[in-house]
Amino acid sequence: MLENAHITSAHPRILDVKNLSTSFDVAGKQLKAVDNVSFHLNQGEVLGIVGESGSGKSITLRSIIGLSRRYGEVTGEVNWQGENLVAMLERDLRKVRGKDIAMIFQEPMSSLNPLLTVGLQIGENLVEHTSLDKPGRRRRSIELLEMVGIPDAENRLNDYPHQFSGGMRQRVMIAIALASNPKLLLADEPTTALDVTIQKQILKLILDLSKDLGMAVILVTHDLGVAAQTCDRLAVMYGGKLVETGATREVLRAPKHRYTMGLLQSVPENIEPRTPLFSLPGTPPSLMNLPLGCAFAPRCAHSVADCAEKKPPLIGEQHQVACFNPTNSGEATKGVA
Amino acid sequence: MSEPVLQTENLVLHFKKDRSLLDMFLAKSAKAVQALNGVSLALQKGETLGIVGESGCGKSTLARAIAGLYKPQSGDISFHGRSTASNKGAALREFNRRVQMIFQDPYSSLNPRLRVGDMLREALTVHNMCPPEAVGARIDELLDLVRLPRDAAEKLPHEFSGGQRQRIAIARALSVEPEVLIADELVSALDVSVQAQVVNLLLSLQDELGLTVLFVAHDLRLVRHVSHRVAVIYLGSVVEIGDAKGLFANPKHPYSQALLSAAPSLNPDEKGNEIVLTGELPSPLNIPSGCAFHGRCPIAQDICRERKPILEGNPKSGQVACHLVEPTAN
Amino acid sequence: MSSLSYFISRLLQIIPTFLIVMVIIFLLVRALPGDPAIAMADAKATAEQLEQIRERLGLHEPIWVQFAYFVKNVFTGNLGDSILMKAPVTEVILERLPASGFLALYAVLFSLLIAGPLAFVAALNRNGWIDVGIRSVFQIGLSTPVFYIGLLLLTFLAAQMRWFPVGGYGTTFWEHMYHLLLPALTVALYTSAIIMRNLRSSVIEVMDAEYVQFARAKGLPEHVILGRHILRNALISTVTLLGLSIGNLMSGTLVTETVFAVPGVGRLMLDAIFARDYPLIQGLTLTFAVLVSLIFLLTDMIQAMLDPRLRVS
Amino acid sequence: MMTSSFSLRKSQLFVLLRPGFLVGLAILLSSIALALFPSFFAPFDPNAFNYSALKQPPSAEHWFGTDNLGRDTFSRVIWAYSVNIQMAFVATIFALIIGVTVGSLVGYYGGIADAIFGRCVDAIITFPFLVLVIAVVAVLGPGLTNMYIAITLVGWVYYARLMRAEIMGQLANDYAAAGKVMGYSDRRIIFRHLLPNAITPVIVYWMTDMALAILLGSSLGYLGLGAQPPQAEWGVLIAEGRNFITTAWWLSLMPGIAIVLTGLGFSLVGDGIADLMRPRG
Amino acid sequence: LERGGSLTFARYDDSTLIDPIYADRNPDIWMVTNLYDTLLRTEADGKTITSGLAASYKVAEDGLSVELTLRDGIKFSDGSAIEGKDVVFSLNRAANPDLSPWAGLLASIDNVTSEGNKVTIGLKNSDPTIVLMLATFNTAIVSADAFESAAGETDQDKAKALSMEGFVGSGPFVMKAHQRGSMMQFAANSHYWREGEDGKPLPYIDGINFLVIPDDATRILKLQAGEVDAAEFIPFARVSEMQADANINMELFPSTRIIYSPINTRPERADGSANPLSDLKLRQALNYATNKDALVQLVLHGAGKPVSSGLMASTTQLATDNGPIYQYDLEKAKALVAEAGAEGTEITLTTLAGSADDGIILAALQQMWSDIGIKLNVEQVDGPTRGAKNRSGDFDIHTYGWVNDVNDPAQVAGWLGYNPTAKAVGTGWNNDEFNSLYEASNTEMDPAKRAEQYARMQEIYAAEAPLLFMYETPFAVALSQDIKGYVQTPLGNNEFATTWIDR
Ligand SMILES: Nc1ncnc2c1ncn2[C@@H]1O[C@H](COP(=O)(O)OP(=O)(O)OP(=O)(O)O)[C@@H](O)[C@H]1O
Ligand SMILES: Nc1ncnc2c1ncn2[C@@H]1O[C@H](COP(=O)(O)OP(=O)(O)OP(=O)(O)O)[C@@H](O)[C@H]1O
Ligand SMILES: [Mg+2]
Ligand SMILES: [Mg+2]
Repeated sequence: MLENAHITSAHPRILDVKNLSTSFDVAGKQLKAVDNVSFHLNQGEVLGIVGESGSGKSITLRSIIGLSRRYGEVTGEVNWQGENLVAMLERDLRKVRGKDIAMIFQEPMSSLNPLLTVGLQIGENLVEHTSLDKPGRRRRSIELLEMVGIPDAENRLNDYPHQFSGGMRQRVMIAIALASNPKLLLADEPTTALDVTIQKQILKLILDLSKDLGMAVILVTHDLGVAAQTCDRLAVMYGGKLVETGATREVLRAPKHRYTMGLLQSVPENIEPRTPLFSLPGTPPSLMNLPLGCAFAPRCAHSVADCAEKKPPLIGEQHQVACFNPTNSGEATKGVA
Repeated sequence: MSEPVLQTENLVLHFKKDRSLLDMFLAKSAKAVQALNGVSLALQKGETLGIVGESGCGKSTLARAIAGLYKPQSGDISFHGRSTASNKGAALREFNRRVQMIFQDPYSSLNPRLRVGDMLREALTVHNMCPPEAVGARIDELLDLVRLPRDAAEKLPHEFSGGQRQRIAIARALSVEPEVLIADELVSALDVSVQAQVVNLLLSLQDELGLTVLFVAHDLRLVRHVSHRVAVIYLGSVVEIGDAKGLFANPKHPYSQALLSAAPSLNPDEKGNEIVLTGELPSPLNIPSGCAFHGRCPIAQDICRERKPILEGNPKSGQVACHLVEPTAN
Repeated sequence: MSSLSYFISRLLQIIPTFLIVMVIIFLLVRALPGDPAIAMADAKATAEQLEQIRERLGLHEPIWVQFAYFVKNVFTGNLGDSILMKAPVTEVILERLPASGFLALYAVLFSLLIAGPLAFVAALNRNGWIDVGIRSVFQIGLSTPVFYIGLLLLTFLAAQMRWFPVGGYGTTFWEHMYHLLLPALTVALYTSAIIMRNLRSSVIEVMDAEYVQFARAKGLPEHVILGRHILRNALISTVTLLGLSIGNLMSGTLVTETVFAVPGVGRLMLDAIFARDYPLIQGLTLTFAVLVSLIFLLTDMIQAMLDPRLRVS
Repeated sequence: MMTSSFSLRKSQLFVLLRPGFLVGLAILLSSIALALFPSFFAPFDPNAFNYSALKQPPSAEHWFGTDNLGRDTFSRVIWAYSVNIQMAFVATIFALIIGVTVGSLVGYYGGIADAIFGRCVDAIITFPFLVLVIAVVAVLGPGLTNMYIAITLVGWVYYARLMRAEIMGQLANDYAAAGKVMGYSDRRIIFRHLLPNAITPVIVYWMTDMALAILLGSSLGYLGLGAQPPQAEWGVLIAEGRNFITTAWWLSLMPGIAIVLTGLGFSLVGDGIADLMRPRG
Repeated sequence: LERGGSLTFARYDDSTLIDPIYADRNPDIWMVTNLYDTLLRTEADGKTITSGLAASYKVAEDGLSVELTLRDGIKFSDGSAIEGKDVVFSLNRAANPDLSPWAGLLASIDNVTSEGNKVTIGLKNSDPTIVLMLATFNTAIVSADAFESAAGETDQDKAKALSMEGFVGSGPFVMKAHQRGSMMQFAANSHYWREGEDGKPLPYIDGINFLVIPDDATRILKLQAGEVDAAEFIPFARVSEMQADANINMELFPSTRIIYSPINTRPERADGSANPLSDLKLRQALNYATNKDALVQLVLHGAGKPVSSGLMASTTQLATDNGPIYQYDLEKAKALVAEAGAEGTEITLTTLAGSADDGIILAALQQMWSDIGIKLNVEQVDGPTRGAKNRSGDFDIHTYGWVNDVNDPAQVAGWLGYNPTAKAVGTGWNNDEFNSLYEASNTEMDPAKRAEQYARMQEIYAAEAPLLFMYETPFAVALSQDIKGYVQTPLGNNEFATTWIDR
């Protein structure tokens, strides 16, 4: 609590997302991938978004910098330094993208253009967003690659993505994202494809930059361990909606939403080996036909009358939850020693 | 100790890369991905052996080689003491029936155009697992066993969730009443809560049917939870093997230590005690001489560069392949 | 080094292909019914004359001896004399090759000029009425016989409007350009339809690729995204297709050359087959095989130039 | 058999209702009807000369006019449907069957067979398709049957190539490996498991190929190697009519329209099938 | 009459090698006399002999030698004089069976000698055709010196080399350029001896551009677009359209071309089964049941006529006019079929694939013959196959065409009726009387007797009906209105010497 309060007051708020919704037209039907999501972010803060696959995490990030509007309809506000990105023209958005707000994509293997050298792909960012001359851009590119820990960076500028391993590609992408010293980094599962030892290196790098340069980060992951180790605050998504937000420690130690709690309980930690694990019943809902009320209600053992009819609003101060019947602090929780 | 159900001895498996005509003219030898470099393991009846290691270290290759999908260059796999290398035709099919495998990606291992019922019926009839008139009942029974609704028989794979698909794969594997189940990353494609369902199912089935399980995964928490014993693999070689509890509590090999410490804790306050490995993962096309890990090892010495360490120690409590640590049992 | 060795190993691959080609040609030509001697001597020759001709052609030898001669001759560059043309096959082919080559290149150029921009327009308006319109028009080009299109163009644009010459080839470069415009257009209507379809779908595929989205996320201007990120990637499969359809292009020129009176190898091929001109058929098919192999090689090289992933050996 | 039935998701069925697909289907079905019962639709005997009505322009009696021998063009175009639709199917169906079988086997087993196959394919696609077909027709003698044989002999390669690639793509999915692990025979795995999954693009290609076969047949007709006069065939009709392109335009235009329409039908249906099959659940 | 200007002529096929003895395809043969002149010439009717390079000729009483006197001051195109040695060289070359495919036509020649401007041809036996042969392309005169100095080993190589560069000829034109398959250029030979109506040497025009345009429709379009001045081989279907065009002069030159169908008369078919067509009555019935006028209408659109001699076109020397033979008579046909007991017989017509004419003939014959209860099947083959089938007798009936190459009927009679050479055009028909008449006529020096022999041969041939007799066709050439004086002879020779352009 105290630590978060400190961050909030010491660092100005730089991003304010209000009622962000994104829906796609799939086979004539509306698919609401992001549903009325609101959150904010301060300078230098790391916000984690966790949730099951398909819950809308990536689309949320893409909607923030206007990449979703080509494919679907985006409504709501994304306030960035006094301007609403959702309403901004593509032409103006281009100046924000890549410069102030950078993004790392989920798929390191397919997010780099296979036909262009790594040097060029970093360089084209610098051409667009800096006033560096050619040698200057080259120097900066080398510096960036070194920063993300690519050995022998100078000689690798002319290499193509396929000549790098998955982990190195991920790092190249981070280097590109960091090229113009963004104020906000949207990192979409930067480590899923990697094994644990390399994952560790990458997360450390992002955290260091955030602390050193005051860069704000939204880190999407579905690994609770990663979230625990990296994020200041945590937001939990389910069925396109935010169901819980709060300081990481609070959320993990005393989850309020039944879904968050279920997630934590499923992790085989602090449990006798070869004994049954806790498992949420049912399956995640299809975004195509969400239930009328709370999307989690069909799987929830503690649903109340309202749950089936009304969508619970996200309420609370620092630790918010969207639930008509949240866990009370007396209920036994698990997950964190 | 009783005779192991399944045993591998010094398995070596290299994937040869295609040689171009030019290379042939220049008499260049083909490059090879050295996926397995002498793996020896033994599975006892009813036991779960966990296999962990980084992505690309050869876990799936090992699993597939055991299931007979790949032919090892050397080494031997024996089932109930009989080598499987010479299996052909009916014998091979019979071996395959008794040693079943479940694949890393549940969806891709199911024929997308085959209804679940037909899939199971095919398995039952090809191997004459039960009289034709009993097939229907047996299908229902299998669906019950993996806790799928009976109407699942009428559906196609894409109509199921990931966890359900994995259960279909399990049902199919169980339909032929195998003795050994090779589970290659059974749950890594699944969400946490679905993971839990499938793991629970596996545990209960194993108890009910007395299955022997090879559990391949890279989620360390999961492996610790389900395995009796665990083997750690690095670049196609077993570097440490031992009792699950002991190995997790006190890993001996520097690589095991790094791997275990890298698993992020759920406790935000537990930070900073990990061993950070330096250097890049060597390419499996070009495995370093001596101990393959020496380039990244924080305690490497000259000897590590020169000689490849072998697994030493008591097979019961734990073995480790490192020049610098004592394989003393704990 | 790596692209050189790639080139060499691709070149080596042609050898076995070429051997098979030779066997096919040899057998096919021998299998043609009708006696080349009869074809050669016309109906009026006497039996002795025919025997004489057969001897001259080496047709009295056993088949494997003929094949051995054939292989030997191919490698010594001696393809014999054309029965029809009464001249060395190599000479005849070399005379006719430029017109066909000119026509084929011209047609490819046309196809690209027509198909390229329209494919982009169609892809960017996917399933809109512009897209449907463009695709329908190309569909007509795709399903109309080449000789019919050619004849329509000739009748209306050349004979009636007198905008273009009625067939022929001309002597200077600019005359070639002028004379071959309609034939090239005729062939291009067909090939561009194929290229358009392919390019359109690759553009659509590439347009939504993660790396294009990532390029957008970098804040790059649209023309950089279209030109550098989308076009290049979409071209890769189109280049392959272009290489593969060279054979079909040649088929198209075969009929087109007849309609437009272009003195090319396509027409020569027809004449040769109808006249059972063994040496000429052999020479022509071999030439085709070499040319097409070289074109495959070329498209492979272009592809390797475009796609670095193909360059590693 | 159940394994080869296309399983559609309900959400995919809307593709069927797309106007393009519907139009294509309508064209194809009516073409087939015309091909099967030409005598029912054609008002005149397609081969009956009528010296008193040579080269008559379209009229109420002769919808598409008459030709230089006084034959009714409309009836000839209708009768040509049987030949041309037959051409589309027969010229391609055996290529499809052979190609699919060879492609499946080669794609599945790989190795030497694959290497030999690869070289053969290279060698065959090195020839211009038409040239090869012409040569084969020349060997076998002109006429429809031999034309079908020729197109099949050359055309199966394209199917086999496609099928091989598809099978190899399907092999990346583990269900084939799963079949092996289940102890199934190779034949079962290839033909019951892989083939139904791999065949969709081949079917789509088939649709295009049928349209191309009509075109090819017409070109061969023009060169005198396909259908033979007086048999009505669109290519032959156009070739016959090209002498009268200015004086009796209907002679070549009407069969031309028939070719374009049918080609359009095939490709629209092909596109529809492709759309139908693309988004896999 | 005007001089000057050049003509552009669209041809259906290109020449390969225009040389008197190597020309063996029509596009070659028909061009020879434009480049090489002959000792004697025929008038435009193709029958009357006049002087050529030789001012006069005389056949010896015993018929065993011919003496010719060369014209004074005649020159080759390079300006060198045409002398006796050139004639000796040319005739020896033409009669040499090792060189010339046409040597058989000159088999009677024993020796050729020259002295001054006199040339004597010694014969082994009397030969009524020899004078006509001297007016035929294969005896055209080439320059002995030019051949001697031409590059190349063999005579054929030299001929090729000559036609490519440094062309030397004796005809009204010289070869200027030749791009195989597309274009050929002739220029006027300024040393040519013949004079035009204006008293100056021929030809009137400065040169000819030949363009090769194989597609009929394109050739016509080219003419209509004004890009060429003339187009040959106009499809008969379009003759009336051309005739209606005010800018176009549609010429139908009489020709020796006949279209006929050999009937297999052997007692057995190639497969060993009995051949119903060996019965003369059935052959006659088929001929009566065929309405040739209708065929002329359908195939030629009226631009032709039914054959009147059976053995040759009416334009051929010694052709007799037997009137329309086997005029359409259904009743007679039916009666003959009944006599032969051939109702319901199935016959196969072998047609040339892709030939529209054959298609029409087939359709028409099917209809016509169904009236007499004969079922006509069809078998389609390509040219070479048809040739092979004809030679081996593996056919019932098929279609063929013929154009005379030489001015004498012996060639066509030998081809169509004389069994020992070509089995009477493959029909297997063998008539002793015909054969001996033919042999006798080949040495018969009395023109009247010879004409009698030929009249009898034609009579026999028509009565025996080894053919389905069909029709003769003209050569259809469309010219623009300002082209005058162009002639295509009945043999097909394109004559440009007297062509002029009305500018
Ligand atoms: N362009 C699109 N058109 C239609 N639906 C889309 C599109 N992009 C995404 N979706 C759908 O939106 C939903 C949310 O997707 P999103 O990628 O945000 O999930 P996620 O939470 O990032 O999942 P993961 O953990 O698997 O990455 C999914 O159901 C997806 O199928
Ligand atoms: N069929 C194959 N051909 C060539 N190389 C292969 C093949 N299969 C695997 N490999 C290579 O062998 C090595 C071991 O692969 P394997 O799939 O066994 O790894 P893994 O441990 O299962 O990894 P992951 O955790 O990512 O599943 C890798 O370098 C891989 O690229
Ligand atoms: Mg995502
Ligand atoms: Mg694996």
